Amino acid sequence: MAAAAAAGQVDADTFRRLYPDDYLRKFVEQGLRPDGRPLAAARPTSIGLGAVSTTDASALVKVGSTTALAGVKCEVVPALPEAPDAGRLVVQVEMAPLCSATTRPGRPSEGAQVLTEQLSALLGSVVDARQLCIDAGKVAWAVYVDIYVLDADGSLHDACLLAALAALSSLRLRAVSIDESGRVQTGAAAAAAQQQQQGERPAGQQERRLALSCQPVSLTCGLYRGRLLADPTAEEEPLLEAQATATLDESGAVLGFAAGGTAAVGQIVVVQCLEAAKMRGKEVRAMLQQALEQAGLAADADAS
Amino acid sequence: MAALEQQPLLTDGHRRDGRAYEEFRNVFLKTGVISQASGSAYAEFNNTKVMVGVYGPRQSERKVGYSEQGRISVDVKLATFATRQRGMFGQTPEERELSALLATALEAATNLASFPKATADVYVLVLEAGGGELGVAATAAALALADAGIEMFDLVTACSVSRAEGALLLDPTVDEAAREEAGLTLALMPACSEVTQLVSRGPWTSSALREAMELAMGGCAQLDALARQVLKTAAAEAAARRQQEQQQLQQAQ
Amino acid sequence: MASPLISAGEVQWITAGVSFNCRNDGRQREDFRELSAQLGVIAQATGSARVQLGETDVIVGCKAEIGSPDPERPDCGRLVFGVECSPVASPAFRGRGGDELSGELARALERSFYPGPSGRAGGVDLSALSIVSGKTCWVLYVDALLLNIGGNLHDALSVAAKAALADAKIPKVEVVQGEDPTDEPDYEVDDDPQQAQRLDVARVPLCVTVSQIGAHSVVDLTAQEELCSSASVQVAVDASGAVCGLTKRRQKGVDPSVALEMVEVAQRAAAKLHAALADSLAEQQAQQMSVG
Amino acid sequence: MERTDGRSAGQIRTVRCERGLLTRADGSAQWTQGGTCCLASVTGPTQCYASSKEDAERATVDVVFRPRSGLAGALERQYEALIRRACEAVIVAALHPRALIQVVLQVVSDDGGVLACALNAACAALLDAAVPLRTLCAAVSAAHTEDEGGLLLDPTAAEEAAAAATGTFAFLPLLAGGGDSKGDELQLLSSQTRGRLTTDQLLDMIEAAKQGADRLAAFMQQSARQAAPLAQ
Repeated sequence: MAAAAAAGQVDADTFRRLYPDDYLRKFVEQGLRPDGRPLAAARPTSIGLGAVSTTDASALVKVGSTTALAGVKCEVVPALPEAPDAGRLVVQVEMAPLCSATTRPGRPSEGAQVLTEQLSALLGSVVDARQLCIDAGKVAWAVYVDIYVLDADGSLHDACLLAALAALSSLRLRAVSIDESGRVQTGAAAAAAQQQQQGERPAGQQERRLALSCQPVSLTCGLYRGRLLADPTAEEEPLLEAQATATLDESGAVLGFAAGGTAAVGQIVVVQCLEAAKMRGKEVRAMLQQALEQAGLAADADAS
Repeated sequence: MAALEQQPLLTDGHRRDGRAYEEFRNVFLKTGVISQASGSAYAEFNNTKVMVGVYGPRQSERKVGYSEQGRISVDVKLATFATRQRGMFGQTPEERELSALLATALEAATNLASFPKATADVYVLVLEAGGGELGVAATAAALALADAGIEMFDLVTACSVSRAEGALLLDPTVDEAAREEAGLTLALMPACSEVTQLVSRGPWTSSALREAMELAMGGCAQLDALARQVLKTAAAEAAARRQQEQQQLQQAQ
Repeated sequence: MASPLISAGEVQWITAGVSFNCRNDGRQREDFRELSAQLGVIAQATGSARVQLGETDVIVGCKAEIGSPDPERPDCGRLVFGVECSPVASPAFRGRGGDELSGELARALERSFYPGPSGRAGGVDLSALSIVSGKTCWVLYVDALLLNIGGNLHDALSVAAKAALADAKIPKVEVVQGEDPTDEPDYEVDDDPQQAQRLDVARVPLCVTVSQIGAHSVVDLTAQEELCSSASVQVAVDASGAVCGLTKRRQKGVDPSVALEMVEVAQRAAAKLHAALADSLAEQQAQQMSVG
Repeated sequence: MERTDGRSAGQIRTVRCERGLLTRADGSAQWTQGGTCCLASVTGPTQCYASSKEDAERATVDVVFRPRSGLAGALERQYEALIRRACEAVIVAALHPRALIQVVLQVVSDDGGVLACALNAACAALLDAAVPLRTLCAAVSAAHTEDEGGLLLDPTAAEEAAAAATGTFAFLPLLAGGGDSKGDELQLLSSQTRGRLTTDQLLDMIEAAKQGADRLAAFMQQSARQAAPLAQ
């Protein structure tokens, strides 16, 4: 089948569409990827904070072409009777119909639901819900993290997790005040109300950061003809024999290892994935720190 | 908050954000923003941010049946965090109506006969609703259709006009629109001077309507110049990239 | 909705007829078909009306219930619109087939009655529906049922909705506060029809759809004529002739001057439509009085 | 160290596999591991119900995971995706182009490790339906507790709840009499973990799960032989 191509009868784009596997193989044999990257390199990554002004915090993350936008909105809600001293963190991943040719409007796709489940579990362990309590048994914060995939060009887990982490890292919970009648005010009005009530029992809270127990960063790797490709694109993903997403925190602890594919992998591959994810985590965390500092939202900015 | 609501929108011939009455917000348009789409565009008018992806023309879904003409199927969604009040997943009646209005605005400009039996899916996601979403979405969607290489008779540009405190305001923000006496959104095919969509709210007299439409058409012409420039720049960049690739290829050989 | 078929010959015939200002049924371009509006067709409803516009036949009933106001407009009542596309009218409405059309029609109705985003425009004085500010108000559910589709649904629906609201008799409510001021107050609804209050619908606009057939603006299209039109503008016009709402429909664009001309046609036609409906309403209400 | 139910750390609960319980399906199996039980049915290869799912070169595998009660949510969709990929790996899908092989899993009771149990049930049901398979697959769940070396294989629901981290791992196991022996290869097919682990703990967990999976696969093979003596 590739005979015609070998004879130079089709141009590169046609070859790429007709024989995607041969196309990728020719690159990988040379130790390269179709986009010019080495096999073990992730795509260029950018983090933009505060992209959407109607949110309490937002982050736009691009990993190559893959784009994810996370928006955080906080609402004061009645505390749940089963968890009176905790608030709620609700994570939802939405694959907008415009993100790829296979997503259609309507019910959330399987991919979006799997991501929602993975990220809910992960972020649930990073954010202690007890810090979202405002007045035990009465009111608490509900923090909604909605992540929209705007361009699905592979390795969605990594981009979505990074977007959510960046948005949550830059989040400031607004000041809250509760007056005698139980009326809840937030934001500037609350801060003013607290000033007036000084000396009395401080009902409510100052503006504060959200404490994250760690900074999880993930890297997806794919196995292709015995070689490991880091951060695969949408073009590469269907050709991979196996794919693994490793999520590690800054101490090197594994917070998630999700693998699957049509071929089984050996221990060496598992170790390589974890190692690659560890390296990638360092790189990404530095990037996040820089973005936070630029926005004046870094963790240590509060002290000064 | 309450104090701000009572303050006038207009002072000394200027609006709250410092614009003149007939001035646009900062407009940013860009095509080719989604790698997976046949065509895409992003439009930002200060706080109104809209992303559009066009897929197709591709085979129509079986349930819609045969049609000699091509179809444009439009789906508009607001991100849950696009508005002050958190929205919901799933489409609201307002979004469905926006989709229908937008489809009308685009159909007139598209050569539907060029893709029989097929559908061009236009997916719109409003990332932030800062006012005038319909107009911004129509402008961006037409750019995305052009970016997808779908045959068009003309571009479509659209903008809104509000009448508030006795003045006509071009490209109103969400705060201005909330306090308007009347408003309209007009979509225009600027080169052939055809109105493809016209939606108004609130009472208009004939003369005021005419005046507002003229203002909106002037706005559309301004946007058209910008949109064409964006398309030209994108085409020039693509050509340059191709040339570069070819040179590299020749060197390699 | 699966559109009925039309042949090229029929299109040409209708288009030519329009250009001679003589349509298939003998009407001129700006003539409406015969309008009949019957009030009080549903005994249990707060107000109801059946409107026939040529072959098009719709029923609108409204039901008043005590509910809570929109938090953004605590001093106003609410109107909730719904349109049911019954399979009686077209087999295409079986299952969920009519959902898209009914959504579109309901939104169009809502927009002609409801205040715009600024809360200033709008035909009904919603503050008359308020009972206790911020707590309770009347919620009027306005539900339409399409019985037969013979073209120009929007206009027929807007006439029917206005007639039904004109027919509506909102019962008088007394708020009874218990001894403890923190208790929820009770609401006593007076069922004496003499005490009931009518809504002022004088300022409610009517919708007129003006379409382009060939190079002419035509109102009140039949189902056949609708298939020959490539562009139309729905205009809501109030009794004073002011344009209250405007939406362009259908595939083709129109020249701006033509658009304005279509609006003027709508204003002229609306004046006649308003007069016809007002006469019909006055007559029937007078009859009801004399019977009552 | 002894566990509350008397097992040792690396011991799997009593396993039972009943096949051919359902008469209307092409194949079925009920897999029980202690208090956890899943019923799997396989239909197919059959005609694809949706043209969008049809693949011109291989059979489409569709997995439906139904919880014990209530509606399926995001978690069930995640399970479905994982089981589907594992099934795709073992089924020789190229033999039935354009066809559909549907696997329906019903949780009968859940006392921990339900995903692993469901995967094993699916594999046993595929065997029962005589769908051509490359090999078998077997899955084992594991938990890591804060206690010293607290690695528990096939944890119960209580053990899972108390654990710092849990994981489910599926392997293409080494089969008795298998042709291509790759004795030292791990052959990890799919994995899913939750909670916090060091790299070494994760690798230990996978290694221990592999041991368990080999035992389960041997059992699965044996039960298949018993059910179809003619095949030998």
